[in-house]
Amino acid sequence: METVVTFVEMGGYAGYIWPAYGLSALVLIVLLLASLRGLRSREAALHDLQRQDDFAAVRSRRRART
Amino acid sequence: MLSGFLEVMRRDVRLAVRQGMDSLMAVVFFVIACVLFPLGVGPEPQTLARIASGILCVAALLAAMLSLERLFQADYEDGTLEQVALSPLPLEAVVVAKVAAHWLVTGLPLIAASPVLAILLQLDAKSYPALLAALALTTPTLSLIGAVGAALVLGARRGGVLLALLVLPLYIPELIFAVAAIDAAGFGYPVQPHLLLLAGLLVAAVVLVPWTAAAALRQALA
Amino acid sequence: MFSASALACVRGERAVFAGLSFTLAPGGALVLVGANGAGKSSLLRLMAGLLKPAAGHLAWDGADIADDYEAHRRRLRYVGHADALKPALSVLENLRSWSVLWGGRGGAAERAEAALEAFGIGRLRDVPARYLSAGQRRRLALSRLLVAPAPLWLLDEPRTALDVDAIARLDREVQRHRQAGGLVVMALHGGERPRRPRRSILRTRRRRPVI
Amino acid sequence: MDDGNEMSEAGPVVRDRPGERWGGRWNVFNRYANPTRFMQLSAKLVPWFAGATVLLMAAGLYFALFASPPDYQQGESVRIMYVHVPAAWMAMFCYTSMAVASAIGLIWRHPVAEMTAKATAPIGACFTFLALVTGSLWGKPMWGTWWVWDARLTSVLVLFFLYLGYMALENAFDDPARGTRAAGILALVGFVNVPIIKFSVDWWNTLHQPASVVRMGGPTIDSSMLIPLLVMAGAFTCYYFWVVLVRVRGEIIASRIRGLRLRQVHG
Repeated sequence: METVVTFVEMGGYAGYIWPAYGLSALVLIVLLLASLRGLRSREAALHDLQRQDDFAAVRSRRRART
Repeated sequence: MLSGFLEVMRRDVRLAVRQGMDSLMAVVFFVIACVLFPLGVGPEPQTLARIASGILCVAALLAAMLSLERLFQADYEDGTLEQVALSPLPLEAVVVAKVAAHWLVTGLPLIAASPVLAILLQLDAKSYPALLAALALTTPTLSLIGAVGAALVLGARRGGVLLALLVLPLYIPELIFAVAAIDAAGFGYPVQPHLLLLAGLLVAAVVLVPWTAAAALRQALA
Repeated sequence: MFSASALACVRGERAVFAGLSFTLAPGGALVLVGANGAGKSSLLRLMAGLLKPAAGHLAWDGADIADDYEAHRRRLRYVGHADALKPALSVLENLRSWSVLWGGRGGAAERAEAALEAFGIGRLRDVPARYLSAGQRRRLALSRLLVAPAPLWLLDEPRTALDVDAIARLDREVQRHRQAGGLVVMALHGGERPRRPRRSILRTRRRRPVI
Repeated sequence: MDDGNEMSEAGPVVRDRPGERWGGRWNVFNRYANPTRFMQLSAKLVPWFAGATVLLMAAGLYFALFASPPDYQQGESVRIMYVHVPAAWMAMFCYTSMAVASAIGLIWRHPVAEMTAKATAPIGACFTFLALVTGSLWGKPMWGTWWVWDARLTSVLVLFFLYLGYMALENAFDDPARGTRAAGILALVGFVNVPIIKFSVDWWNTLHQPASVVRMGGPTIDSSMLIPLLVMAGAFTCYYFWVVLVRVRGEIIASRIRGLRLRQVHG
């Protein structure tokens, strides 16, 4: 228990070290998640568009035949 | 070729003279910005004398930057830029001609106004030659670097603010060496090394800027 | 001889046209017709070298213009949508600048005045351009064609805002230019029809060509 | 013309074959760069970089927080160095990659390079921001103040502004291709200027040397500190490649979406 406390206290520098690590983790994780989410949503949007597009292509081909 | 170069320059100067107030605006801004500082930091001569060089250089830099926004904008909007780009004169030469004209109508008045403002700001009398020399070497470089920024923001939304964001970080070396030169003169140190650095930056800008700005203009026209 | 082979143009990320070819001999004219957005202006800007083709080549006497844009610029005059006038300068001052740029200092003012006369605005020479009407501005822009000789004229909807007299003057100058062996490429705007049907017409159309 | 110039008529203008999913741009530049191939390659690489990042980060944190000794002068606060210094390295690294990618994009019109430059900017800006903030958090206990106008801090601050300028210019145009080209030129201009700015700031700093500054990062560094530093730097580098691949994939898909949308509008 005591070792945990001394570890967390960081020789009195806890107020500087933990914010530095915490903020770094926060920024890097947020950037990563934002990038991944951007990719996901674009993939989904592309998927939808391609389906519409294929549908439209099929329809126009069918119309051309009749 | 030379006649075309001079013609572009002469036309810009003539336009600036016809539209008198537009180019005076930079000087007026310079004066007002400098006058605000004593009101902000207090009128004590010692304080002012200490920071006068910095105020003058920062204000001159901002004034030069503000006037640059229109450097290519008007020509871009009215079609002159594409006509000039199609003329036999290389676009690099057009950039130099326009920057030279811009310096004549804004840089020179800034230099001319600076001694008066230096008096108002209690600048040490020993520093005056250094002030003029530093501004004479700095303002052309400011115009040149700014020309790249002005060419890059053509057609952008919020061009003015964007130009400041792009160009001000690039102005830092100019500011540092100009203030260092003026301060060195005030403290009685040699001024020459600072001025040589400013001259070196000017030479580098003269070599690199026309080429870069012309590339930026081409992609703006494409 | 000005020719294009398999020219393609991409604006933004959109293919405007592709696979476009033509050949234009001395004295020839090419009229571009097509709907808005069909790429008439883009084609003219490609021909001027302001845009780079996404594929294909433009060649002058067999040499790709991309090899020497500077030489290409010397042989063309381009009149686009914008008139490229400075309102604060007089009509003659406006034109004299271009006259110097293209033809050198010697006789620049005389050439400019002759060009103004040809388009019927000689009497306006000392009037600041800000007072001109749209048609007069257009005439002034077209006067640039005449300040120094150049074999290739690229005109983007040149008749916009012109009155009957000005159109006649333009047609006369185009005719004179072609008789001297010059080439003209002209875009007409939507409603306009080329007056002589035998002229070569290049329709820039997306998808199917409708001729 | 009336005299009968030969002239072939304009053919069908947009190639409208089913296989071509997205606009003309890719078809035209296929010979230079193939985003499809990049998509395949990056799909394979992403998991590896993700795994490497997690492993190296875990090892780095273990070394940085547990296994390394406190500094004899700075005490435990030296542990901030293990994020601060790698972040500062990455700030430089990202700017360099951005400039190189921009140059490739401008010269060879390589679309993947353009997208890499665009995707790198926010990552570099984040690392620069972290370098500044962790530097400030380290400076408070060491120098007794959150910020000193130290040459390094000032240069990093300027670098941060350069990133902001790049991203602002990139986003300032309605035509994305236009923004990428303009920002690419800016990245190169900035790249040439970074050494000049660094030099000028050093010069300025020697003129205005603040008396109380303890110089950071002494001349020698013990291996017990070097290991966590290098491991963390490796973790950050892998993180960069991971995120940049993800972002470039996103850019490629976005351009496919734009192509499809344009086709909807223009037929």
